[in-house]
Amino acid sequence: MIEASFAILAGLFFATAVYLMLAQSLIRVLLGIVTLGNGVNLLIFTAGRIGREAPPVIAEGFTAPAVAVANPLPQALILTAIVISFSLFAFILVLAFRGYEMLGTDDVSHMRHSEPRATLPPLGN
Amino acid sequence: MSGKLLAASFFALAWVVFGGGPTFGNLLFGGLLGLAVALLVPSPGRRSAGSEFRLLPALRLLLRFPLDIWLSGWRVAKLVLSPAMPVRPALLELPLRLEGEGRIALLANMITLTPGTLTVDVLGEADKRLLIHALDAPDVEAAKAEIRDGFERMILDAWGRGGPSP
Amino acid sequence: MVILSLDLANPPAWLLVAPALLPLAGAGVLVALGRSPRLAGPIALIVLALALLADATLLRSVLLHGPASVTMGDWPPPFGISFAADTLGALFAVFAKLSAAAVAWAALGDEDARADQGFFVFLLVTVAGVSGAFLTGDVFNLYVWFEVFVIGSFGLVGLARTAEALDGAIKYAVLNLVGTTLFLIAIGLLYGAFGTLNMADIARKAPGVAQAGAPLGALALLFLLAFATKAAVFPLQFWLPASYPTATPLTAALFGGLLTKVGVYAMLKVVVMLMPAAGAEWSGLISAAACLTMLFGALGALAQDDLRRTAGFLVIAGVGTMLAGIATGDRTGLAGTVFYAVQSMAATSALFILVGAIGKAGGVSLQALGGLSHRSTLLAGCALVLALTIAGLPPGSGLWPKVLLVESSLAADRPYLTAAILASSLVLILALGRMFMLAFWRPAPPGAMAADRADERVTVTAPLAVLVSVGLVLGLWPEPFAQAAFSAADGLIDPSRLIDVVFPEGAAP
Amino acid sequence: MAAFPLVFFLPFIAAVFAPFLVRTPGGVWALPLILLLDFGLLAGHAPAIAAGEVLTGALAWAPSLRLSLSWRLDGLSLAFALVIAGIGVLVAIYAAAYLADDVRRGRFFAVLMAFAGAMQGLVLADSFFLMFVFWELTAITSFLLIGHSPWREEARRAALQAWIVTGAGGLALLAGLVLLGLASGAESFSELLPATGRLAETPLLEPALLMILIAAFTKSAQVPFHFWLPNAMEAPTPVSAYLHSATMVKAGVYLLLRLQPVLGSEAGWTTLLPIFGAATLVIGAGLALAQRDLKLMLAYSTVASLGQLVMLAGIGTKAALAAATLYFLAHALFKGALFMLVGVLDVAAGTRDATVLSGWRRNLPWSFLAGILAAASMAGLPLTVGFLAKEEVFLALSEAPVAATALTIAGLIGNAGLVAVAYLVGIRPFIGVQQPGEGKRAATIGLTLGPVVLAIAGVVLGLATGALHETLTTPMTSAAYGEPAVVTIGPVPHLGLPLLLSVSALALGLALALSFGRWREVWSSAARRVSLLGPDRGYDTVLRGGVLMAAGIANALQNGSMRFYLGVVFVLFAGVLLLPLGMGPGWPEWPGLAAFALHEWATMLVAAFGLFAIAVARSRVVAIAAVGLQGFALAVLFLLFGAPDLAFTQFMIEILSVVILTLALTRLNLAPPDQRTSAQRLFDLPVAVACGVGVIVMLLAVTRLPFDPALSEFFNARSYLDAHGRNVVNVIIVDFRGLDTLGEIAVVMTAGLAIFAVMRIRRQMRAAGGR
Amino acid sequence: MTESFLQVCLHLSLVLLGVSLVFTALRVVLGPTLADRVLALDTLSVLAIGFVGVYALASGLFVLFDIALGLAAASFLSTAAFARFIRSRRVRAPQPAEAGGKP
Amino acid sequence: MSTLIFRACAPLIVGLMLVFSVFVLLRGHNEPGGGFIGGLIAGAAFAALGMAFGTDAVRRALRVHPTAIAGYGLLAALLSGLPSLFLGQPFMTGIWYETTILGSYLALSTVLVFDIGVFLIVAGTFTSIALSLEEDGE
Amino acid sequence: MTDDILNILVGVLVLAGSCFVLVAGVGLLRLPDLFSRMHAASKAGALGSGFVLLGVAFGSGDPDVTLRALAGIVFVLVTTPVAAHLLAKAALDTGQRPWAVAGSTAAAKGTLENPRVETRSGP
Ligand code: NA
Ligand code: NA
Repeated sequence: MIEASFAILAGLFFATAVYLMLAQSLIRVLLGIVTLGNGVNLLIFTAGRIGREAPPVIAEGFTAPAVAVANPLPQALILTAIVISFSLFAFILVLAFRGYEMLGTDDVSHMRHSEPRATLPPLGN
Repeated sequence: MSGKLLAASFFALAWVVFGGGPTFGNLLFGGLLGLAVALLVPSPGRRSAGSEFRLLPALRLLLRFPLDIWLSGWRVAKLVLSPAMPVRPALLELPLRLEGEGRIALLANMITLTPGTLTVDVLGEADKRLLIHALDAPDVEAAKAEIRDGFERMILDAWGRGGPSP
Repeated sequence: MVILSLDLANPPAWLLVAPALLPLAGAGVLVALGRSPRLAGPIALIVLALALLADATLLRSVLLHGPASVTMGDWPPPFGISFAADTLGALFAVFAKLSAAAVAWAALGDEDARADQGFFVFLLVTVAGVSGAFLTGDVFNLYVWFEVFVIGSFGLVGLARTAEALDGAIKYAVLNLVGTTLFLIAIGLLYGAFGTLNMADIARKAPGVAQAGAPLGALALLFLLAFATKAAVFPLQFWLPASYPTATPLTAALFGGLLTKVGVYAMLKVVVMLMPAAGAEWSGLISAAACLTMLFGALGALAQDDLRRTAGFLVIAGVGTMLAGIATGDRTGLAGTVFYAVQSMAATSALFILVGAIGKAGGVSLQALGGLSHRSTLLAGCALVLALTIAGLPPGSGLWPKVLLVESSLAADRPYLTAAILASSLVLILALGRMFMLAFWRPAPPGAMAADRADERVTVTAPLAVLVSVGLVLGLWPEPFAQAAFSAADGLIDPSRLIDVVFPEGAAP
Repeated sequence: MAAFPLVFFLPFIAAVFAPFLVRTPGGVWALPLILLLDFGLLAGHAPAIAAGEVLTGALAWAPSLRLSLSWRLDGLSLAFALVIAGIGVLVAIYAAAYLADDVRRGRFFAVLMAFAGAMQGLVLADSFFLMFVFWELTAITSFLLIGHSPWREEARRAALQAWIVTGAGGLALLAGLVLLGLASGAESFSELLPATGRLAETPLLEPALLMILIAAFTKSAQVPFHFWLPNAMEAPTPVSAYLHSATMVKAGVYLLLRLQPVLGSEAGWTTLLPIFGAATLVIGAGLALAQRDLKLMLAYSTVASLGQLVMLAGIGTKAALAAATLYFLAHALFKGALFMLVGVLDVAAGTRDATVLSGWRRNLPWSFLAGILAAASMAGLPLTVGFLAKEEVFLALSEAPVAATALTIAGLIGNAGLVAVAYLVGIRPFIGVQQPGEGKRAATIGLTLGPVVLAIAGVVLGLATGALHETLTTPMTSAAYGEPAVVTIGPVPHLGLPLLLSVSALALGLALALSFGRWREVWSSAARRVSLLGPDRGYDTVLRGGVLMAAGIANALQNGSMRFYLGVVFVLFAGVLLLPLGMGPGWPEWPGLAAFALHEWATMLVAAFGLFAIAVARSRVVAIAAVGLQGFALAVLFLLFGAPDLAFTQFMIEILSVVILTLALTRLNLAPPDQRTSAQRLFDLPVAVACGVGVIVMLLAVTRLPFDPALSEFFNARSYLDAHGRNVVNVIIVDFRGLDTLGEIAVVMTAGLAIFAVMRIRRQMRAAGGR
Repeated sequence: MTESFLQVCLHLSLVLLGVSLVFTALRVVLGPTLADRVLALDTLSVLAIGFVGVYALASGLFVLFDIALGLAAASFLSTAAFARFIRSRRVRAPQPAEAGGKP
Repeated sequence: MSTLIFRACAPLIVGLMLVFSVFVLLRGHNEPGGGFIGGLIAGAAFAALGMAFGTDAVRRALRVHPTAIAGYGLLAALLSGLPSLFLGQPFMTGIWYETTILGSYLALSTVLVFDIGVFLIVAGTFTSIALSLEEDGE
Repeated sequence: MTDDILNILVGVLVLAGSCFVLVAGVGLLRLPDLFSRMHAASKAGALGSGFVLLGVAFGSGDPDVTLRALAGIVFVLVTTPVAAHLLAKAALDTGQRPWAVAGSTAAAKGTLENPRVETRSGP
């Protein structure tokens, strides 16, 4: 079953993505995000069942695919997903780049400016 | 302006090639698209290209070039596959007679495309020189001469020196 | 006028898509025009007003004549993408638009909002995404609309100019991206099991697919995980306290009002409605999460000195309350969740606008604040009503959902859930009471107050007053909204009316 | 009957107009008139109620929330409502005078009127949730009234403390009412009362009872929840007279009396109420005598009185309920009078210190008269309604079915204390040597009217027992008892144990009062030392501790480390994928690999290699380069398995991702090592592997199911014929599911704009010299 | 008969391309300098063009062919971008420390 | 990285890429391609142009800000869905007009307008991203 | 008849192309430094893909594809050298020295922007 091996590959993608996203450097987290996106696309492609069929293109002179064709729907979904995750990745990349410049580091553990050691509120009335 | 028109017609041709043959639709649309792309793309002074163009040398160049690629390609292949890999790289600095940017770029690309030689950069302002890396060139001067009399000569014959672009 | 001559019995196709596409078109126009930030505000407000009108008309049609559906491109469902407006979606859409319009109005007079013409584009895109999510009847299309409002919100947090705001933005972006990716993974697996993406079709096929041995339990849990991240349910709420406080007050006002509610909406639509049996399996887990979220939110709010962070934790406490209704899953509980979500859209946006105003008046640290009641009685009045609303006390609108949720949790024999609801309410009363007393009643420390009256400009007080009065109307005259909430709950428990309207003659796919 | 819903709204109407009335000269007097009208409307129903009728009715408010503006007028609610309205009138007059020159009068009267409306609504409400709404409103208005002068920290502390304690009680009330509703199916008291039979079996009764008791004990300041009441004395005196003695604090007692017919027979009821009541009575009285400030003395004596009422409600016999009814009426009158009296003294003498005030009878003759009569009623002297109450109390205590002696002794001690307080507040300040006090203002008619009227009423009711019982006490006792219960006690004292007990209480009280000066110091310092462990200090420690604990929790979890946040997400992700399958249907069986061609293996190998390379890459530059590999391999896979459009887009996006990655990271100094510590790796690896395995398992579990190709077949069949396109995938994107693409390109446009905005802000800030 | 010759050539080509794919992948990771990796990535695109071409011939689906052109365009841009990245890094960062490093 | 050779060849390379991108766009309905990939290639072309001649040259050549192009693209996509609404059909119902003029088959449709909208957005956005990143590089 | 010749031609072309790509792959691994490897790589770019594209041009039997294949060859012939040039210049500018280089005075004197840093990585 082709899906089995693709499942394993998808598993590898996810494992790598998770490992990268837990990294210390924001750059590696970004790479993890790219890997995660690839992994999800492979997952959707596999979920749509895979066979050795031709691309879903109707040949000249036919009004419908003459031969068994690959499932077109997941391909369309993945196309949408690829472009969306690329757009989001591009933004986060630029944000991280801006963050590096402004916070002076890409080390995630040093990036705590948004949540400083919370000061206690007044304890009286 | 003639530069723009030349570019437009070239891109129109490109559209016809992509669009699958010179049908009426392709020609019409190709023309429009070619013009639009030509306007979008800053075409440098192609003006000087046309003035001194001679067909015969250009044809000789067109035939000679693929042959050169094939021969030196074979040479480099033998070199890479031989166990000892007798490689004697050299960095040549070739003073140029050509002046037009287009012509210099053409020469540089032809040198890069023929395996064994790679144009790294164009040095200097007035006295333009090509910095070329040769994979196996025991005799530096011989290598320079081979290019000077080979490709540069052919381009000079076909298109002349070419003035500096406006 | 076109709208008046509308036949509400079967609403025209454009009415179902207008709420989402109008703001999107508005954004397109602003981007195309580009150059004039000054015009961006008014245009955005007009677009939102029109969209709100469409939303209200759609809600009226749904309440009077039941759900409506249209499939894009005139393709037969489930092949094309269907929009299905049921009471739940239409109700959420109206209140979300109301909050967004108020924020846009407030933004007209706000320097950092006007400073960057991107603000109104991102606002419109976010609203378009949220409205699309509420009205779509296709689960992948729901994902797409999620991404639309996510990128809109990215744009807004991207306008960060300080280190804290930028760090908050990065955390918001990475964690929310993971959230929507979890949603996409769940959709991939769902498509693998069901072979369809149309929600009505999924609801129809769920029993059969379950029999075929599909791991619907795991799938439902995966959806819950994804939406829990979007809704900031504990322990997935980390992104919220990092980003809401550091974003500009109006950005936080828009987020507070809309974003977590979309997460809750998705839980209701996808898990409660589409996979009831699978969802019910996890009701124990959900109620535990609800308790933890309520308590974490309330305690978090009590512990902050920075009013902005307090407001962030209050949102989380609200999410826990909404989750309690999903945990019990009965008619009263779901109605409680819907009612709470709807009223908290207005209340939370008002809260952040208020915090923004207080920030301009005397800063956001409770240690340094004081004497605001002398400065502006309107602000003090709004603050008090908001505190009562969020703590779930009369005359605020937060009371009725709390009553419903207490009823539902006790009827479902879940005393610990009731205890959590009541305990978090008590902590909220303590937190909000302290906040109000320290900021408004305590005499102002010398020189703490800003000289200029930026906090009292009409573009701050007017939208604030409108949102607070929405809360008062819901509090004093809850009947129509309670009825809508119950009809939304009925629609979730028995989606057959929705299925019939999407597949009129019960057409087989 | 149309008059009735109006009664609900009258005080609120007054509240709305109060700020304007106060500003217009003489307008303030309209407020007591409105309450008087309210009182009249209610009194109009007295004959019908006396005849045993029960008036109920409702206005629809929110039927789907089981909420209606419904009322139930019977002896109990009428008596309470009359007290609320009656004393309200006098307090309004008194407040108009007392706060004549207070700049925030408008706000004060608006809230006071709102309180009156809420309190009246509470006692008249029939629907459970309506009562709950009014209950919470009284807590909120009390918060605002106590915080009338918020610049003082003690006032703020008292206001919040009162709101928290009574608020907690309110929440318990909600739970209790819902539980009662669930147990009986009733939505209102009218439906609940007849349903007593069905209540017995349900397990919900105990929790319901517990919740109701918490609500009552917090609202009616029973020990240990009593500490908020004395602190509430921070409020202006009219508020103390009205809310914190006559009305609001009685709400808990009302709740108990209202539910007595239903819950009275429960074991929890008959044991807890007497115990808490008696304890509160004795402790309240004791603490009262430890005070120097007359107002605090009255506050603690009110705590004691509330204890007595709770105790009587606990006993539940006809006599006990009659005693409770009488004492409720008597207390309302004499305590209201004494509080206002103390206000007058405060205004006239500038102090409320019991040990200083003396000889004010000449300056304040009318106040002295009121003091004597009120003190007499409080002490239970004959000819006053207090005497009737005292007799019934001791009768009830002596005949109590359980622990009669203990209760009687407690009653004796408690009441003795109250007698002492009566003397110390009502009599002592007026007798003895007149000393010069630098009073602020003369005691105007407005100030003295209230105390005098109430004091006289105490005597009038004490004498006209026939009319009193017929109109007020019998109907109220019957309502509380659940069956008709006639109250007959006459004004003439008759020999018997109750008389003996009340005389001894009187004697003991007088002895204490006269020797007050000698032992007060010792006793109050002892009381102060004990109170250190008391609930009031406890409240502060709980509050501070609560905030510190909350801060601890919030900062520990919300610690700012994105790695921690992502760690939680992925642990849950792995759990969600693995646990349900583990628990549920079990792992999907391994379907076996298909036969792949060499180039297919090579491509998968390269993908795996790329993933491995990026994971172990020591430097980020290597990682960036390696990310291209996995994308490429995936694109080739799509190409090999019939997805050309996908391959095309994946190739392009892959390359452009790498391009943007490099363009953006030009500036970053990627050299410094960022390797994980081995501890981090110990966590990251298992989580990553678990997520990977989880995905594999779920994918296998899903792909082994039969696939329904309906959608794909439709797209393949209709793509050319209906949508004019041969490339099915592209047709799906632009036509069949065009809306997805519309959303998608909106994302793309917005992302571009967002990036442009970030870079523009970067340029602006760097131009301005920032970073 | 000659069809089988063509098929053999195509399969052989796929194998050759597969092998060079692995070689190129090795260079991407080995490096040592970033320029080496960019060169390898550029060769990857060329490999992909080869793949597409051969696969199109093998499967008869010339519809795939345009991918090759798109690839050529994109790979050119990526190499140009990397070149710019390498050059500008010199201006800011000294010779990359990992020049001689092994993964 | 603006070098002599690059500047000389860039117009040719970019021109070819733009023509190719329009080709990929127009035939996407029948063969792999379409608005996305076309847009990406066009975006890549302008990015390359930016590298060769600098970002200001590209902005001048485009005459309109790239993000505005994306804005017009979104409006085109939205407008392509409207005509069907006026005909009482659901949003984005395809309306087709097919003829053959002088031997060339011509198919105009709202779906094509939608795909052109997609093309403009992707091209405009990617160009904008590339330019704002390149601008930073100089 | 003509089909057989065509098939053979296409087979040879594709095979040749693949061989040249393989040579490039080997060259990438075996050659000592970046610049020498670039020779191998640019050869793959030009000859390798060129031949395969020629194979497709002849083998497709569809004039449209043939035209596009030829256009592809033109495009590759223009972009490959420019890309090679940009990469080589960038490497040289950032101090990466070709291995064991003879001849060029400029390189020797290090007149380029920065000092000579010998990078030597064995084959
Ligand atoms: Na060469
Ligand atoms: Na939110």
